[in-house]
Amino acid sequence: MTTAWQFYFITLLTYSGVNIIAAWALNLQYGLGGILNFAFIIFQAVGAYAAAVLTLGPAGGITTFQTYVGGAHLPWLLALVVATLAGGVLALLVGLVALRPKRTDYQGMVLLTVAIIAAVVVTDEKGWLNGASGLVGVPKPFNESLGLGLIEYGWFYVGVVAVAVVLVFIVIHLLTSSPWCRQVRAMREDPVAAEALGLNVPARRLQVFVIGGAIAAFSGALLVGYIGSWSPGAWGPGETFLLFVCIVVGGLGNNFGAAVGSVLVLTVLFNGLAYLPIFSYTTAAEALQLVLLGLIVIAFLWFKPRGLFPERRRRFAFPSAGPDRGTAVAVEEAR
Amino acid sequence: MRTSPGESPRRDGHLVVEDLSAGYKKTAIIRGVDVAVSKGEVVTVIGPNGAGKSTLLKSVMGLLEPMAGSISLGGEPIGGLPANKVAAKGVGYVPQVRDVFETLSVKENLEMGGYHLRRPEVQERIEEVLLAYPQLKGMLTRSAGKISGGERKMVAIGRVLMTRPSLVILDEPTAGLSPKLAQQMLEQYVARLTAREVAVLLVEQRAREALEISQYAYVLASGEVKLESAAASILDRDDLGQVFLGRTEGAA
Amino acid sequence: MRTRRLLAGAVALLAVVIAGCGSSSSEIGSGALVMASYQPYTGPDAAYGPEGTALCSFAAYEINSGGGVMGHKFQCEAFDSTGDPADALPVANRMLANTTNLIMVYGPTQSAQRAVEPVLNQEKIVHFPDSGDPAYDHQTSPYFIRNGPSDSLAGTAIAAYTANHAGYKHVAIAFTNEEAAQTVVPALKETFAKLGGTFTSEQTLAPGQTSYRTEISHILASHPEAIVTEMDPQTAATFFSEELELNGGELLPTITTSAALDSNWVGGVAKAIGPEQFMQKIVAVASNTPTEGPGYEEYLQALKKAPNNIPERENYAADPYAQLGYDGLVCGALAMLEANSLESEKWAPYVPKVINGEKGAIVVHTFPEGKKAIEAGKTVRWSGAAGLVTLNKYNNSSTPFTGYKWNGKGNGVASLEPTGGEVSSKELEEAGGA
Amino acid sequence: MELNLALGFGLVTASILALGAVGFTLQFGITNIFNLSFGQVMTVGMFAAYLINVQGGQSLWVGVLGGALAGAVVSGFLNKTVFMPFLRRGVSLDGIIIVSLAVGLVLENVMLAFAGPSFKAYNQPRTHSIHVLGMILTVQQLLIIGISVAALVGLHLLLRQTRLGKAMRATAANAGLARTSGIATDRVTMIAWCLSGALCGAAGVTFALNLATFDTTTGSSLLLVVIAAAVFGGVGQPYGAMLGALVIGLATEFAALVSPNLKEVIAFAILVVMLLVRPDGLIPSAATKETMGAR
Repeated sequence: MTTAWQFYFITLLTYSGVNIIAAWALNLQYGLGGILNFAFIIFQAVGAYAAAVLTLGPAGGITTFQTYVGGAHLPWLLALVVATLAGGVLALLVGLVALRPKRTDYQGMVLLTVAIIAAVVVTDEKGWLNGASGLVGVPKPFNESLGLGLIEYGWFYVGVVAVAVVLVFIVIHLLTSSPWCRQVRAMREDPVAAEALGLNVPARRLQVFVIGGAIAAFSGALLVGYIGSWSPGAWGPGETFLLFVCIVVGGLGNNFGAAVGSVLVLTVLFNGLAYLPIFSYTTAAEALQLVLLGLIVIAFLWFKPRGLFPERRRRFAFPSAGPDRGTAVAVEEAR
Repeated sequence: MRTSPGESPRRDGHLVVEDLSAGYKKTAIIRGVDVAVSKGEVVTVIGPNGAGKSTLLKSVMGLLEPMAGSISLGGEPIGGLPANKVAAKGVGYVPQVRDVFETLSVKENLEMGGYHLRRPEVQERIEEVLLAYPQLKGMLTRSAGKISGGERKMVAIGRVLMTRPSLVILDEPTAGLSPKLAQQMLEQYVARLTAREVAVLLVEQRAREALEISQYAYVLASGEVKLESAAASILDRDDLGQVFLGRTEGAA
Repeated sequence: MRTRRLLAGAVALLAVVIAGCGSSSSEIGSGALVMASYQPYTGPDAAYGPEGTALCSFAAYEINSGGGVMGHKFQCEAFDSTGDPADALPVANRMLANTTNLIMVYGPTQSAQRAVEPVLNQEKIVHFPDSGDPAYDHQTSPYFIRNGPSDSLAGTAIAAYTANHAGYKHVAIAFTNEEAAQTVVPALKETFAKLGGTFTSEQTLAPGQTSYRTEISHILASHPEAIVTEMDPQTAATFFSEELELNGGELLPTITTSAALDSNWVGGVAKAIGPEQFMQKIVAVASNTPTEGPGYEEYLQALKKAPNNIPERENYAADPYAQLGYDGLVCGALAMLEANSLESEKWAPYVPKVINGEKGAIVVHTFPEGKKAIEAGKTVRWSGAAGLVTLNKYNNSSTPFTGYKWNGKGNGVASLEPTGGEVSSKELEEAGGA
Repeated sequence: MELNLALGFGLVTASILALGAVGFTLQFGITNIFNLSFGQVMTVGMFAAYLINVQGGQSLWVGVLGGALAGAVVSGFLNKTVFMPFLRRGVSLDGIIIVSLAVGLVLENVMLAFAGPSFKAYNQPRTHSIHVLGMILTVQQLLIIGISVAALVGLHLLLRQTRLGKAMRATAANAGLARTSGIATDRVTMIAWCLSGALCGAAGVTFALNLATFDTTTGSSLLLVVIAAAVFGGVGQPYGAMLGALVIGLATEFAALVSPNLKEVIAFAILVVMLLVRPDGLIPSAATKETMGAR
C-alpha cells in the first residue's frame, strides 16, 4: 500500500472511531433520553478546543499569529480528562437553560439557537479561541516521546482511538444496562407517567445531557489530536444533523446500531459517493451528490423508520410512534 | 358464559358493532366485541383499566381502523370511515380528556361542532344548545381552556349536539369531576340526551351511577365482552364489585 | 434481509476501495498528468470551486497546446474541500491516494489549509494555495508555492496605498469577522498608524445579516474620508446598497483588497449598486495583476479556447485568483521541463526559479515559448496572466501592489484599470511588511 | 437621532422576519412539524421572483406575488408527497425533523445544480429615501413594511373571522377532536401548508430584496433567525411570532449601536433570558404533542 493510501485509511479509521463515540453520546441523549440535542456539535467542539489550548502552551512564541486563552502544556492524557470535564460542565450550564421547555422539539430549537450563539461568539471574540481562523499546530499526543514517522504515528493513533472506543463502549454499556437507564427510557416513553411514578424527570434529563456532553467532548479531544487544527467551520450545525442521520439510520436507542450507522453514513456513504462515476467536475455534479445523499436518507426513513437495528423493547409494549402518541388514553389502554 | 341467564345477545339497534377487533399497529386490544345501542337509550360499557373501552369507542368513531368485524349506523356500514366522515353521519364524540378546543372561545367551539352546517343553521343550532345549557350563555366569549371542569364538559357535550347527532359517544364524562358534579352530569345531561331520540354509548368508571341512568350495559375485560345484560339486572347482583373487574366466573 | 444486503454493499464498497490500492501509486505512470482543483464546491464558499475548475482548464489548455511535458498531456480533476478543516482532510487523503498521476494541486483555501498542509507536504505534492493565511508567512516546505499575497502583506499594502497614494488619513474600517478578512486587519492597523493615519470608526461585521444600516449610519456619522474594507460578496452587496441608500445615492471612496477582484464579488456588488458608483468609488489594492500585455493576452486565448464545459468563462477575464492560479500551474509545468523530471522532489525547487527568474533568464509569456527556450538550454522567467511575480525565500509572494478600479464595457463592469498608485516592494518593506 | 434611525431599520427587519416567523409557526402549530426545509422554500421563493423579475422582465412586486405562489406550491407539494405520508406511516415527529433536513438538502442542491453558486440580484428601480420621525426609509422599505402588515392583518382576519381559519385553529389545538367534529383535517392542513408556504415565499423575496443579493444558501441561513423569532413568541403562536420578530428585529439594530459584530449574539441572548423567565416562550402553546397524519 502506498503511503497515500495508508494516510487515507488512517484518516478513515480515526474519523470512524471518533464518529462512533460521538454517535453513542448523541444516542444516549436522543435515542435513550429523548433530548433533541441540536447543539450536540458544540460539545464536541468544546472538547477539541479545551484539548487544543491545554496542550498548545501559552499563546505567543511560535504561535504569535493566533491568540487564545488558557494556554498550557498539560500532558495529553490530563488534557483529555479536563476536556471531557469541560464538555460536562458546558452541558450542565446549557442544559439548565435549554431543557426548561416542556416539549422536546421545543428544546431542540432552543438548543439549535444555543449552537448558533456559540458559533457566533467564538467567531467574533478573536481573543478567546482565535476567532474564525481557529487554532492550528495542536501537538500530536505522545508524538515527541515516540519519535515515529508520520505514517507509523498515524497507525499508532488509530490504536489510541480504538482503545478510546473500547473504553467509551464499556462506559456506555454499563450505563445502558443499569436501572438508571431503565428510568431514562421510562422518562422518554412517557414523561408524565414517569413523573407520576416519582421519577425526577428534569434531573434525569439533565444527567443524560451532561454525560452525553462529556462523551461528546471526549470525542472532540480525540479528533483535534489527529487533525491538529480546529475552527468554527468544523462544527457548524450541519455536523450535528449528520450525526442524527447516523443514529436514525442505525436505529435509535441501539448502541450497536448507532455505531454501524455512523460508519455507514459518515465513512462509507460520504466517501463512497465520491467514487461514483461523474461525468464532469462541476458544481452541479457535486450538488447532485448531496441531492443523492438527501434522497438516501428520505428513502431510508421511509423503508426503515426504526433504523437498521431497532431498539429492543424492554418493558413497554405500546408503540412510541403510533398515531395516538402522547394521548393519555392510548397509554392507559395499551399498558 | 358471556350472557346473563335467560337473555340472548342483542343484535340490533341504531349502532351495531359485530365481532370487532381493533388495536394499535399489529396488537389487537379488543377482540370479537359485539355491541348494540338503540335510539333513546343509554348503553354503558364498564370494566377495569386497560380493558379496551376507549379502543372500542375510538374504533366506532373512526379514530382507529378496525382489524376485523363490522360497525353500522342505522343499517349503513361506517367501519373504516375516517373520523370526519363518521362525524358527518351524525355521530358525536366526547373524549375523556382534551375534549374542547382550548385555544378557541366557547362560541367558536360550538361553531366547530357544527362545522359542516350551513352558516344560518349554525346560529340557529347555537341557540338550540344554549336553550339546553343556559349556563353557557354567560361564557360564550371566554376561552374554553380557562373554564372549570364541569363547564368544560358541558361545552364538549354542547359541541357535539350542534349537529343533532343520532349517536353520542361519551368517554368517561365524569373523570376529574367531584362526586356531586359527576352525579349531576350523568343524571341531568347524559340521561337527558335520550329525550332527543339519541343513542348514547357511555364508558364510565363510576359504574353504579352510570348503570342507574342506563338501560343496558356491557362488561369489558381483557379486550372481550365478559357480560352483557340490562343495566338494572347488573345493579341487582351481589357480586357487583367483582363484575366491574370483569370477574364473572360462577355468575353464569 | 435488507440489512444484510446493505452491509454486503458496504463490504463490497470497501473491497473496491482496497482493490484500488494496487492500481494507484505515487509514481508517475503513462497517461495524462492530473492537476487537482482542491476547492470548496459546496457549502458557503461553493463559488470558489468553479473558479478552480476554470483556471485549471485554462492552464491545461495552455500546457497541452505546447505539447505537454515529457510526452504527457495534462488534465484537471476536482475535489470538494467543503471549506472546513475536519471535512477537508479525508477528501485530501482520498485525492492523494486515489488519483493516478496526480502532479500538482490548486488549493487549499484558507479554511482547509491548516488540516491538509502537513499531508500535502509529506506526500511531496506541489500546491498553490489561494489562502492568505499569515500562519504560512515563514513556512519552509518546497512544495508550498504562494504566488499570491499573504494577508499580512495585503494589510500593509492597503494601508500604504490609502495613506501614501490615495492620501486619506482619516478612514473608517469595516471588515467581516471571517478568517480571510480578519487576517488582513492587524497589519493594516499597524501600518496605517505608523503612517500617521487615524480611524474614525472601526466596525467588525457579522456576515450574512439582513441589514448593516445601523453600522453604516455610525460610520457616516464619524465623517471619514474613505472606507477601508474587506467583505464577502453577499455582505458587500448588502452593505454597499444600504450605504448608497443612507448617503444620498453616493458611496464614500472605498478601498478594498483583492477579495473584491473575485468575479463573484464584482458580479454581486455591481448588480446591487449599479455600475456607475461601483466604477467611480471602489478601488481594490492587489498585487500586480495586469489586464494587458502578452502574458495576459495568452491567458485570454486559453480562456476562450479551453475545451471543457466552463459556465460563464468570461467572468475570469479579470480575476486575479484565476490569473495567479493559472500562472502557478503553468510555472509548475515549466519547472518540470527545467528539472527534466516528473519527480516532485526534483522539480519543486525549480518552481520559484521559474517564477523569479535566475540570472540570465529570458522572460516568457506562453508555455510553448518557455518550452522552446528550455529545450534550447536556457532558463526562463514566467510573465503570465498576472505579470511578473516575485517569491521570497519562504515561497511567499513579495510582489508589489497596485490600486485598481473598474472600467465599464457596455452597461456592465468589466476590465480592471490601474489607478496609477503602486505600492512598491521597497515601500512594503519600509512599511513593515514582507 | 441614532436611536430613531435604528428603530426605523429595525422595523424593516422585523417586518420581513415576521412574514417568515408567522409562516413557520403556522405550519408548526397545525402539524406539529418542525420543518427545517422552510429555509430552502424561502430560497425557492427568491428564485421564482428572480425568474419573473429578471428573466421575465416583470415588476418586482409581481415577483413578490410569484415568490409567494411558488412557496405555496412547493410547500403544499412537500406536505402532500413527503410529510403527510411519513406521518401516516407513523414516523415520529422527531424523525420527521430529520426528513425535513433531508428535504432541505435536496431542495438546496437541486437549486445549486441548476442556478450555480453565483449571487443573484433583482432589477429594482433606485428610489429616494423618505425621512419620517427621524427614520430614513426608502419607498421599497415602506412597501415591504406594507406587504408584511397587510399579510399579517389578512392572516389575523382569516384566523379569527372565517370558518376555515377557525378550523385551522381548531386543528392546531386538537387535531383528533377536530376530526371527530367533522373537520377534514387533512384538507385544512394542506391549506395551512400552502398559506404558510406563501408567507415563506414572500418572506424569502423581501429578505433577498433587503439583502441586495442572494444565492442558494441564503434562505437556510436566514431560517435560524426566523426560528429564533418563532421560539421567542412561543412556537405555534402567530401573534407570539409577530412579537418575536419585532423584538429580534429591533434588538439586532439597537445591538449594532453597541457592538456590530455581536448583534446576533445579543438577539439570541435576549432569547435565552426570555426562556429562563418563560421556558415555553412568550405565549406557551396549549397543544401537546400529537400527530396529524392519523385518520
